[in-house]
Amino acid sequence: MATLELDSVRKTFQDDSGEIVAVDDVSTAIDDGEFLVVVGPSGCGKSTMLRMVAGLESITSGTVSLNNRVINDVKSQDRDIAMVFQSYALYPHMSVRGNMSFGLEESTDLPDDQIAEMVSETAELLGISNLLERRPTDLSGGQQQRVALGRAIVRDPEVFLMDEPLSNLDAKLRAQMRTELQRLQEDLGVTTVYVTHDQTEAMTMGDRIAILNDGRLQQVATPLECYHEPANQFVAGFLGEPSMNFFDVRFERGVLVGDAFEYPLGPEVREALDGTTDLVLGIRPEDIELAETASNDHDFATTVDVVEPMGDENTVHLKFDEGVETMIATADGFTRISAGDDVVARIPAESIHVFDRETGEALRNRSLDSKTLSAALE
Amino acid sequence: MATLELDSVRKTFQDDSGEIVAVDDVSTAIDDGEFLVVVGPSGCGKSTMLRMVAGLESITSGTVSLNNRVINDVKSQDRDIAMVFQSYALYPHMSVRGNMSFGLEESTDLPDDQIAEMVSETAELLGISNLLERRPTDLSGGQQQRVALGRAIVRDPEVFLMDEPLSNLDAKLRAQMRTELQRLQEDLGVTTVYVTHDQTEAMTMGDRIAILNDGRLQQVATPLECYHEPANQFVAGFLGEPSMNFFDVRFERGVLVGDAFEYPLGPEVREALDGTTDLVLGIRPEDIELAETASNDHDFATTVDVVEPMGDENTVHLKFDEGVETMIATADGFTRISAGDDVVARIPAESIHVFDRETGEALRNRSLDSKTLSAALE
Amino acid sequence: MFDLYRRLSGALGRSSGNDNASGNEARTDGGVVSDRSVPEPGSESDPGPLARVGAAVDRRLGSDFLESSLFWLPPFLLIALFVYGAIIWNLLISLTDYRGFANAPDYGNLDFEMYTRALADPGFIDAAVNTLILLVAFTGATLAVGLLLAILIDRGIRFENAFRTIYLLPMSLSFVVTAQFWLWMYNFNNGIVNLLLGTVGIGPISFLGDQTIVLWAVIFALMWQFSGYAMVVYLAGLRAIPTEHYEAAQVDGASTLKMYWRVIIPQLKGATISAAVVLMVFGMKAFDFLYSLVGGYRPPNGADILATKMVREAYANLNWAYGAAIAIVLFGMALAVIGPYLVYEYRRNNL
Amino acid sequence: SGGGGGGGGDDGGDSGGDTTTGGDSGGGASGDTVEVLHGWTGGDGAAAADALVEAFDENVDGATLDFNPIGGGGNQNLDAVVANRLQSNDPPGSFANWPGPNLLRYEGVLGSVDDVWEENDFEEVMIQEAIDLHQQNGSYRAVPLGSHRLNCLFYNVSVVEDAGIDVDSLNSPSAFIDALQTVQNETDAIPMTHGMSGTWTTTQLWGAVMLGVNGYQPYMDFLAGEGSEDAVRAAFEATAEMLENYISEDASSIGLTQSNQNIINGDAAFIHQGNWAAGAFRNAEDFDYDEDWGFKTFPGTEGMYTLHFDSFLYPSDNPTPEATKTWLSFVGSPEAQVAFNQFKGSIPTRTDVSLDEFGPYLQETAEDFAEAEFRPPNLQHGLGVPSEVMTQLNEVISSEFTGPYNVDAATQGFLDAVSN
Amino acid sequence: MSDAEIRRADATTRVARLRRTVQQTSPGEVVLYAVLVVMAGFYLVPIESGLVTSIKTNTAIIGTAPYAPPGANGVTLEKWGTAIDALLRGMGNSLLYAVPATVISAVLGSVTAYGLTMPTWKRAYKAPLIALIVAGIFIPYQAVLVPLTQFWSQWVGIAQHLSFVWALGVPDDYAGIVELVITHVAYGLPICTLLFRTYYKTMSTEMIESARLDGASLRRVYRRIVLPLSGPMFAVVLIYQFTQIWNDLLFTLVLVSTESSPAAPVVLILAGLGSSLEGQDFALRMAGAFFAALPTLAVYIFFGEEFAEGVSA
Ligand SMILES: Nc1ncnc2c1ncn2[C@@H]1O[C@H](COP(=O)(O)OP(=O)(O)OP(=O)(O)O)[C@@H](O)[C@H]1O
Ligand SMILES: Nc1ncnc2c1ncn2[C@@H]1O[C@H](COP(=O)(O)OP(=O)(O)OP(=O)(O)O)[C@@H](O)[C@H]1O
Ligand SMILES: [Mg+2]
Ligand SMILES: [Mg+2]
Repeated sequence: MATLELDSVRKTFQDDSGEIVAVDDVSTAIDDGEFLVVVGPSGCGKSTMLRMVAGLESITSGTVSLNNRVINDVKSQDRDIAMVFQSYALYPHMSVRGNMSFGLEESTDLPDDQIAEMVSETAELLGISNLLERRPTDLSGGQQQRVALGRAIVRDPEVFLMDEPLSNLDAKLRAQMRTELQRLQEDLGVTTVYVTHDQTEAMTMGDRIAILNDGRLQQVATPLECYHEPANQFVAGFLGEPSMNFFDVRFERGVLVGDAFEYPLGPEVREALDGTTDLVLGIRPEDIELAETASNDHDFATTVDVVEPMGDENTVHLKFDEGVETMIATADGFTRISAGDDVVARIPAESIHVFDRETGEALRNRSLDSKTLSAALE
Repeated sequence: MATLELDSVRKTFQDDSGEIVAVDDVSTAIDDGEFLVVVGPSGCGKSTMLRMVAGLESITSGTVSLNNRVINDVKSQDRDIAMVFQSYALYPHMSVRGNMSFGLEESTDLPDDQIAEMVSETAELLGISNLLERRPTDLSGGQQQRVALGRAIVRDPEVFLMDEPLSNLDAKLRAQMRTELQRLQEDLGVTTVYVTHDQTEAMTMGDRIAILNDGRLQQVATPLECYHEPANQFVAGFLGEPSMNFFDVRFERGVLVGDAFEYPLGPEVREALDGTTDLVLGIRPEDIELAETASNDHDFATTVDVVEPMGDENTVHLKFDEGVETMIATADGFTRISAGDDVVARIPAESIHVFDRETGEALRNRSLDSKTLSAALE
Repeated sequence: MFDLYRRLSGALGRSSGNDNASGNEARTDGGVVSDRSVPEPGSESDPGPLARVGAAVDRRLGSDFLESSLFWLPPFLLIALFVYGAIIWNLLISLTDYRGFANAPDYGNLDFEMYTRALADPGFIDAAVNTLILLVAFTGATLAVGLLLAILIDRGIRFENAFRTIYLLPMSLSFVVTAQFWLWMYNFNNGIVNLLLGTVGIGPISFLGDQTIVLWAVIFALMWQFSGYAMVVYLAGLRAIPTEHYEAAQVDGASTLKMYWRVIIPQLKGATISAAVVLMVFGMKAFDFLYSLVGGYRPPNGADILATKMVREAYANLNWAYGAAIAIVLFGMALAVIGPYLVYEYRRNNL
Repeated sequence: SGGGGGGGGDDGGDSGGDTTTGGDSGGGASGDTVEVLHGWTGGDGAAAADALVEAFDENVDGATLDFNPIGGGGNQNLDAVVANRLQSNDPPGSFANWPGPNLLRYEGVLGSVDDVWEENDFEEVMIQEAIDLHQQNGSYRAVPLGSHRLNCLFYNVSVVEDAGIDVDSLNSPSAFIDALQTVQNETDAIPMTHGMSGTWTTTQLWGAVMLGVNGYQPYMDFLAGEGSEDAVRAAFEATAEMLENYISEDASSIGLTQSNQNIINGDAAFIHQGNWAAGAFRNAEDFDYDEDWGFKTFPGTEGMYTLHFDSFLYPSDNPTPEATKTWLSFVGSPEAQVAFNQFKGSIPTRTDVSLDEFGPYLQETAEDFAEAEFRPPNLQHGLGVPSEVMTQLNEVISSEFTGPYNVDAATQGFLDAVSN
Repeated sequence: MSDAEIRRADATTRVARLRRTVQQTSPGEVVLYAVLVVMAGFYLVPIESGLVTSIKTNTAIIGTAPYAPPGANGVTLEKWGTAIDALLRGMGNSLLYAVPATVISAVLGSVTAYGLTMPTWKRAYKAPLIALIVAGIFIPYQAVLVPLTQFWSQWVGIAQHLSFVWALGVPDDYAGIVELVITHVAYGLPICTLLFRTYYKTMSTEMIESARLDGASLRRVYRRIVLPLSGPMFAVVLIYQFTQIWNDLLFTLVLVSTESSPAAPVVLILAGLGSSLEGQDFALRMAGAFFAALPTLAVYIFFGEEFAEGVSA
């Protein structure tokens, strides 16, 4: 039942060396029941943003509103918000039950037996009923994580805030908790802001993701939009592993001139450039096709530098035969290919991205019509 | 110039609660110049095994031999072994040069100028010549990593041991150092044992990988063999992300009977089972094909539970229409598919793995002939 | 220093060479270079008997046992002699009738007379009770004040260093010095304490003269001296609590007071235990303070504790055996504190 | 002081030389330095010590004196140091202490100085009590230097006059208590100033009251361990009455000095002390005997002189036997006794010295001394009971009689202490 | 801009800053700082009062409040003079044993801690040793006093062994100083060991193992790796030990025993200073107290951080 709105929110820290802008003019709205994932590199201001919503950090300027009420000056303990911390922040001296009851005891006047009941129910939901009397130190990482979650859920708050809640777990458990969390959020329907620096989490969990860099919001959109239609070079490079290949190019005579190659452009793309000449050409590794012989002007002769087999696919490092530039392509895991081989790399025209080198802005994104965008099975 | 051999090596720790078997009856031989990667989940005994080779941990039983000489009772400082630690373990009060000279000063009688020369050469090799006078604290993570490596290399030891040397680096740098390390080891040709819990590293770096679980060696083979022909269920599940789907099945009347489905077997496979009836059926996500309509008896009706878009591919969680079992399939990133859709999952007969449920032993692995195993570009 | 060690190690190696010096040990005599040379294969296949014994010892006790004993053994023996040897000796003396100017006790005739005498001695009982009161009250009060200071200082105040320095300052002073200060503070006519009380119409009170008050006055002065210490320990404890715990409690809706009471203070158990142990030890050392207060062995009436009584009996009255018996009782009290502490530390893997 | 040869060297070969009386030093004494420990570190004590050293240097040659003061805590620190050194076989040549039963605690470590007494004919010139109390196991162990008197009551003349009290009429403790009440009623002054920061003042007061209430024999019986409970109780009752009602509020935190100061400043009427207190009065400016302060034998003890000795003891394992004996001979000499006692406020233990240089007060004291009917040994300063008993008595005072005043327990405690 | 202008500008910004600070300060903070300041007063008043008293004349002591400074004609340095005269010798004596005892116990503590921390041998055997050492920290000295006296006076007789020193004209009281050095080393070792051990435990084991693998023996590891890295802890231990030894009275009382001895340490002299049967001279006592505390105060003021670390370990 809660919408959360940030309006021109800005946060600066004072430092010996001057002012640090941690969050810079961020405006966005999170709908009731929505799951927004905030993602960005370390130090970009994700936590700070979340902490301002939680009331743990004062807001330098701008407003944070909950259900259209400005809550800038409401104390943490009076906002109806629950937060899950990266370190879980479980109280080590209390049992799991104590941890989960604490919030209810402090923020409501409910009688003890009702609190106990609510805790039991939530524990049931999370499958930790049998852990209720244990201490946090006796729990595994995943169990602690569940308790931290339970502590937030049991309070039935207006908004959930989660700051990298899964980053202390190992890969397997992280994958599992990811799905669980998602499902839980859907069931509970609580407005959630979820911070992570892990793009996999961002891509898989959120209804929408907000990409933050250097305190500034880069793009807020669905995961696939962000992946396929990045607003700028930062977003394009940030999402995807291995990340998009970038080449500095100049637009000359209808052709993109790079260090190692020239890439002819179609009319549609040319138009999109709108006269800009200093550009960056981007192509995702999985869009590069490897062939034995060159067949058109989007094919380039390269040498294989290193092959990293990853089981179901191989990551292939390629070196242009001319120039020093390299790129990475993904090939099927059964492809037998090894260092030193000469291969032809095909960069399909419909898969390229073009960015303004100065502003980073995306001038042209891959055309999605080339593959069916409508639901389709192969 | 060194072969390293472990023979029935066993290590137990005493604990308040009793005896912990950290390494259990491990036997393996590492050839001269070989790069063996030891991989396994956290706590499986990887570090303990390495530390026994280094002489940092006493050997409870069994023998470790270097060049056919048993070295169980030789002290660390007298084994000609260099080790690179996860934390780098650089001496903070010495310059890079001091760090690199230390081993030579302590373990040889070489004159100072010769040591200095060897250090300079090694630094050259690693591209850290310009850092020689700096202190470790003034270096970035990657530079520290190189120094730690240089410190080991300069001694020209019989064996290199590396315990998760890259895990403190960020993803990008890790990928880079991975390649560099591999190249270096090839150049130097020093026998190397490399411990990691990261399967990507294991798959991409080693000549052979040794998979350890619970102190016991599971399989020692090339990465691709381990991936495609796992010796047992543990190995099959450990390698690959998302990991292999497993179904508990019974072999009845020539058919694998599972909770949610029945899977007819070909004669070849039936033979391999050799009468075992309690089995586990395994199929890798990328081997599952999604179709719209069922066309043969290896096709099963399922419902899409969750779709995790990963950019270039989607991870699709499927639920069998009958029963409660679920599985994960990987689909192309452009496949438009969403939760609730009904799809048919095809489990190709040539791709299945069958394991003995009791022992975990692989009775039948996927047939590799179905796809070309010889070097081939598509 | 290091050379001393090398020589010591050489000496030890030689003197104990008959039974347990390993081959490796023997080499250390020769010098540094040979010590780190790789042993030739031949020597390995045919280890001398000594080396075998050494290896056996190492296998039993850990691989570096012999080599490391050169570091810890001589100092440890010093401690063993001066601390534990002395305590056992003291116990022995307490069983004799040693008194006066005899050069040595007569160890031929041991009994518990001194202990029965202590139980019958009202002065001893008083001193024991006072010691207990002092330990409990002083430790409790000091911890409480220290905790309060630590919490105040930990609230991200400005001039934190200055405040911390001031609070800890008395701790750097000798008991002898602080005793002088408090003698003056408690002075009946001119002392600040009575002056202050005077402004609210109380007193003057003879703090050091009234035997019902004097112990509390001493406790207060000791609290003054050591609460800074408790503060430092608590501050370290507070700093070890992740900020997230404060924040989680706030987000959970707890007020500041509740946050400290329910979330923060319970987590300071470790700090409390270690500070309490140390404070009790300081409390037992209050001898220096009481001695300096009067410049003599007899503390003010009502403030006699076992520590002062022991020294007085032994050194002023020459009742050596009796003093030794009192010392054993005092030691027993200390042990009652240290023992559980050591077990606690062992459990937490700190030993 | 470091002038002599090494302390480790043995004493000089010529031990034949006779020790001599101060004046005509014959000469055969060895050139050793005799180390003497004492506790006179401040005030008139220090002055007296200086005078003594000066006299020694003038009158004696053949030995040098290392006169080593150890201050603090009454004589406790001195005692402790001495004990320590005796215990560790490193005794000084001689040290200041009390004779009488106090010698008991040094049993076995004191040597005989019969030769000193004999050669100097001390037995002829010292009072009988000195002769008796300086012996142990049939030999002389020490030589007295001077004597203080303990049954003294001092008063501030103007305060007492303001209260309208005739001091001479106070010849019993009860009369004294009445007088205290009068002071309380008539003036703002403290009736009796009493420094209780140590217990010794109270033990000492009780001793005086014991004599005053019960007389000489019950007192001596008590010392002998055969005290009558009634007598002891009566003494405690009287003492308790004084302490409960007539001393100052801050009594428990003040010492001798401050209580003396109360007399000098006119803030208090009476004080009971040994006559060393008079030293402070004499040193005070504009405070003269008979005009400003007065002396009265403690009520009830008229005709008695409660005896105190300052003596020097002789450790048997003596580092410098010859020099020490030279020193002890000097201690008993008229030169030493005159030089020391006139400054210390005590009187010589010899009966044959001229008191011309002593003030009127000490001359009166000396007369009393000579004429006294009884000279009971003091309780607190070593002559009455062994030091162990004394310690116990003080423990009893400390635990039962420093307010609240528990007469029953104290009585029982005292009787127990002396009877053991 | 003229000087005056600059100054005015300066002043206005300062005022502005102050005003901002004041505005930002909430009532809660005002209370917080008030409490902090009152507590600071609590800790400082006894010391301040001692300091002002030490420079007062006798009349000023009676005439002015104990914490108030003396009036212009109530100031005298006479007591300081007397105190320094009395204590200077003790100061030298204290240094004579405090410095060597501090250094020796720190070095031995470091070596012991190293032997008990870094090398690998079984915890089951190590733990009791460490427990004994830790327990040694908390032993009340009274428990060893009588044997200690016996030991030094009856058994060892340092005074005899060092006769060649006394022959040089050094008073044989100084045997007490030698005894004090050894005693303080023995009883200071446990705490020094513990402090170093806590520090060494935080040192990276991998670094030590690395050095072992590099071919260094235990001794070389200590000398080339551990010792050079122990600097900060040496600072802490030296400072802590120095204050402890300097401040200790009990051992000096028992081993040197007399303040009049030429070898008397400063605390021993101070304990009796200004108090005798003749009364208590508070000004003298305070002056003496300050003078005796100067070295530890100086250490504290200059190395407060290390001191705090030492005491809290
Ligand atoms: N209390 C503070 N004082 C000063 N600077 C701060 C403070 N908190 C954060 N910053 C700075 O603000 C910026 C944003 O920090 P923030 O913690 O929000 O990053 P983040 O995106 O959460 O990073 P991470 O992924 O590492 O958690 C950083 O540059 C950080 O150094
Ligand atoms: N010193 C020790 N005392 C007791 N148990 C130990 C000790 N060292 C290791 N173990 C136990 O031995 C097992 C193997 O530990 P080891 O460190 O070799 O695992 P690992 O495979 O290196 O794990 P990781 O990937 O987390 O480094 C674990 O169960 C561990 O708890
Ligand atoms: Mg963050
Ligand atoms: Mg490991």
